[in-house]
Amino acid sequence: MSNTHEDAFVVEGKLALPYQYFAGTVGSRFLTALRDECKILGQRCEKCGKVFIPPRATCERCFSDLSGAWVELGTSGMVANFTVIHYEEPHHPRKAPFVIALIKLDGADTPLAHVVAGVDPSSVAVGMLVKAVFAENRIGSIMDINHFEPA
Amino acid sequence: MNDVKQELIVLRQILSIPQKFSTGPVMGRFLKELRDNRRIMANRCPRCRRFHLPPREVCAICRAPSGEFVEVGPEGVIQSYDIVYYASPDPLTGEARQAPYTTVNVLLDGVQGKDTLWHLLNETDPTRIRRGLRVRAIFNEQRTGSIHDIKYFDIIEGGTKGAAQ
Amino acid sequence: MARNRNVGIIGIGQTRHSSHREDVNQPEMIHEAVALALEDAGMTRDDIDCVVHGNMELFEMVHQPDMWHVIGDGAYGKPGYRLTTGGTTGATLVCAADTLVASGLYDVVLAVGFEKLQEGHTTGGITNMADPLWGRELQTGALTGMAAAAVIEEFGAERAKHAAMKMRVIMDRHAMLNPNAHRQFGFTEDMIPTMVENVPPLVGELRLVHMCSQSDGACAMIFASEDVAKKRCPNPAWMMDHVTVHREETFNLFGNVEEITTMRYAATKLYERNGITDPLRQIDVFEMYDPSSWWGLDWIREFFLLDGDRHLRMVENEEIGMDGLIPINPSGGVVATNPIGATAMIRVAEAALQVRGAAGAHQVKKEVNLALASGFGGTLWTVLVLLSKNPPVLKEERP
Amino acid sequence: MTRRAAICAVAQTIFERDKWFQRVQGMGWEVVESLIKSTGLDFSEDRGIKQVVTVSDDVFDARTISDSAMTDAVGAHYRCEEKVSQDGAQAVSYALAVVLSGHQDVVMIVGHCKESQGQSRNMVTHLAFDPFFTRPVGLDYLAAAGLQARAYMDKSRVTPEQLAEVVVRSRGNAAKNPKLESLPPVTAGEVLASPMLADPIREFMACPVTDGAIGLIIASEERARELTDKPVWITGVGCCYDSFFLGDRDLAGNFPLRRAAQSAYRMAGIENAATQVDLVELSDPYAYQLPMWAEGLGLCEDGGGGAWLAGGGPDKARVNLSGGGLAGTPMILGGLTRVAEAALQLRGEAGQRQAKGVRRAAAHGVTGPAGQLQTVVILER
Repeated sequence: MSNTHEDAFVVEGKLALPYQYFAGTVGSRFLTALRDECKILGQRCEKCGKVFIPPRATCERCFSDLSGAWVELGTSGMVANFTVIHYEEPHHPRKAPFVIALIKLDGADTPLAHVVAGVDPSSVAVGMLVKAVFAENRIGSIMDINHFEPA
Repeated sequence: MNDVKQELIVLRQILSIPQKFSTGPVMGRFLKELRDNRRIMANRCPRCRRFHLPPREVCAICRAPSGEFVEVGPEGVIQSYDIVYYASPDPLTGEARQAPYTTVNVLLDGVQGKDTLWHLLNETDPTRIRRGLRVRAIFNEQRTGSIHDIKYFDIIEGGTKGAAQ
Repeated sequence: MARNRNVGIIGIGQTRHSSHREDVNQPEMIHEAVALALEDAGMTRDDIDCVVHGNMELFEMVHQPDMWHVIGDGAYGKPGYRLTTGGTTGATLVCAADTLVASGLYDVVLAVGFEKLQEGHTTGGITNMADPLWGRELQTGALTGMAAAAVIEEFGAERAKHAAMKMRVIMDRHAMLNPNAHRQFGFTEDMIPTMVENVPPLVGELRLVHMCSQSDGACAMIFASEDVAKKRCPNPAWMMDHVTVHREETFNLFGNVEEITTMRYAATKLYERNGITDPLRQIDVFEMYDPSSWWGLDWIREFFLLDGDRHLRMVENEEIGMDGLIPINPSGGVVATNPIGATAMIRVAEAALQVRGAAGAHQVKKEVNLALASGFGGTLWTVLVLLSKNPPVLKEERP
Repeated sequence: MTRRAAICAVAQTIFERDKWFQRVQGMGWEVVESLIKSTGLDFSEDRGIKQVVTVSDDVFDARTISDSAMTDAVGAHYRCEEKVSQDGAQAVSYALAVVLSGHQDVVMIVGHCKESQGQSRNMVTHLAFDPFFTRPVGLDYLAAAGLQARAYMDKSRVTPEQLAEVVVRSRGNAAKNPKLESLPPVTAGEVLASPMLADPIREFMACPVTDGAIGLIIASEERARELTDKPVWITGVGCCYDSFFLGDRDLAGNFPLRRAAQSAYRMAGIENAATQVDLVELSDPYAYQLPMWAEGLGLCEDGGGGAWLAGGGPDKARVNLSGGGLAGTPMILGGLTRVAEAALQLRGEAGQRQAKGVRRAAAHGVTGPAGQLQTVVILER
């Protein structure tokens, strides 16, 4: 087949569809607390003895209901891991280079993926202490934390 | 949660990924013929002699690569039609289409068998459309190598009910 | 079909199906069905050896959604498979779970099908099944009036329209008995003449109420090896057989096509293999994937290998009702409830509930020994699943 | 278990950056034509192929029910076709189950992907993340790999220089693989000077965008004996999911791979992979994954990846003589391609890259962000 390339060509097209996603009661509780009170909520699974973030209705390991197991986490924490993003994609929250880090917030056992900014990416390090910088215009999104910056 | 009146967050967006679709040699030949020569080309299975519209790489029935191209149409007979009243999103833009519109399956002159060409009919009045009506492909002046180089099919006024071969 | 060992259905869970589930996200909705299936089987997550997951990505536009959904389906630390075949997905998941248990690789498999159609655009999503160079601008999801046109041509407009609407009314009567059903209208016989004329058309004679719903919902089922099933469940429904028949990429064959439908082809094969010579009498209940009342009406003839107008008469005489000759869709069917990735699984789940005598208000009157379920998807693809009250007798045979 | 199943034939298109001249149907048919030619099989109802397991992805294909595009090309008209929407190694595992279940005695697997079709592969994998908590941050599989790479390199003392050598070796091996569009040979210096993508992953340390199709015939013992004189037996399979949220996971811990490997090894009767497996094909779309998955597969000790690389581990254990994922494999076909390569080695049909005395091989596949789902397949001759 590959000897008949002369008839082949390429057509520009698109895959585009409208979507509406629902955060659900549990996710919405987290997002509205972030938006309205600048509070970061975690959830404690008593059975597993862990405090989780991002929010979830159920502990995936023991299936305990976590929908009401809210605890307030600190708004600062420590960089547990990070990568400096140097490539450009339309889905990026800001222009490269920028830092996506896993940030272990005070009071949480699982780190949260978020953006670290306000610092030269090359000086970000594991163990760096950071604090949340909230967006001025908050809309009920995880990006209501605009980014984390060195504490 | 006993918080009955809790606000529920919703995120609305159009998700879109630009694509470049390959025609391959078989569909490519077909689309180029529409663009350059205003010709509708079917291809045929060398074993069962079935016509494919649009042309296909492989005959589904014989599991064999399809071969020769044959010019068919541009006139034919309506085998089935759908008058669509429901406005669904255009997959290229995510925006709503204009309704109503009519899609037809046309058995083109020269096709032996039951493989029809699927396209638009320039008529949405149900009293004016019926199986067996003769129709003709209307080509766009500006052609790009797309199935929409055929603008639509027009009913041939006074056309007699054609016999499917 | 040859099988290495028997497989029983021992747990079934369905969310309530609805047009809107703003209260849960995708894994949370799935979890509801999983938790109910585990409860039904008297099991915990620890008892599950493998999770099978499926839906259609473009409905919610989540790539490899089984990754995110681990949070809800319980697959953390476990093996899992994701299979998708369009509308037939739910039935394919059943076939896959049967295969995985029968193979001996896993003793207990949890299968989960779901869709959150409210999160995307159903018709737009289906339209993208058409080739990007061919037909994507022509297709309108699964909406077509061609089935209606064919039935009308064969039996005349008046009788055909009445029969299709009667089919719809019977389905609604059944749905009213099913607490999980999404659309429950309370249609009555006397409304048929008005509905035939006045319900808004979508495409040709396919009208709004004829067409399946767009639902949010999930279905989970637990499949176990014969040993486990007998130990853990007093009344498993047993997998007898399944047949999957796909067909070519395009719909473009038209005009008194003599080609045998996938429905008739699959049924013929299934009945031959299982000694079914009189399906209307040997099969006790049928859960059909009826994407519209027109298709549902037309396919009764195909699935039961009938001729002439027998299928129309079955509807007209209510032989498909709860206490009829062959009850069809005691659940209310797909026209009532349609979370697409779960829909074909719900057919099997509902058939299994009938076999187990556990369907509650929509349990059919007669004893159910043999139940049939169908899936529909792709370009008129069919999956048929046959369930039995008694485990099949295994014999060495070539597939 | 009394039944057995074997790989009886392998076929693949050339894997290349941009198959602009072919539709997926054309790619698939190329594979199917080769498989039926080499086995003499057809699609008849009695002794033919009655079940096809396809591997493809609706988002990569920009097509709902991506397998419906393939029905004609894979011979599935009026037959059974089921699509595994995961890494292709899962399709091998599933096809094994189909044969062991007794339902079918011959299964054809055909996978395809055109990564070049969409604007970017990252835009596709971005959509694997949940819409509220991980998409807005900008995550995609490359970014997730960047996070995992840092965690792993810290833990196992793997240096960028060592990863550069992994890339040099991959390209050297790939040059002997006629099924791959060639990538230019590189020096370690050039790898380390290639543009940074997701620190510490540089461009040459990540698999290039690749198009291709690949397939296998898997059959019961009885049929396998008829179809080939070199059956490759599938003697072990295992797979395992990790958690979804990256923060819930020990990214450097190899939890799911260890578990997947344990099941596959147990089934195949392997107690010590380092001594009992003759050859390994693992899915390493990123260079750090070669030593990391080697640890997970038990080829070296936990945390010993750096030392393993320094001691020439990849050559000693005969890992990725094909060039591996880094040499260019569509991501969802990674594991299927590794299985196919291992099968070729066991059949003695690996050409210039053929290793001697290969009796048992392990093949590995990954799906999801930072290897969330891991698959291991054991093959023997």
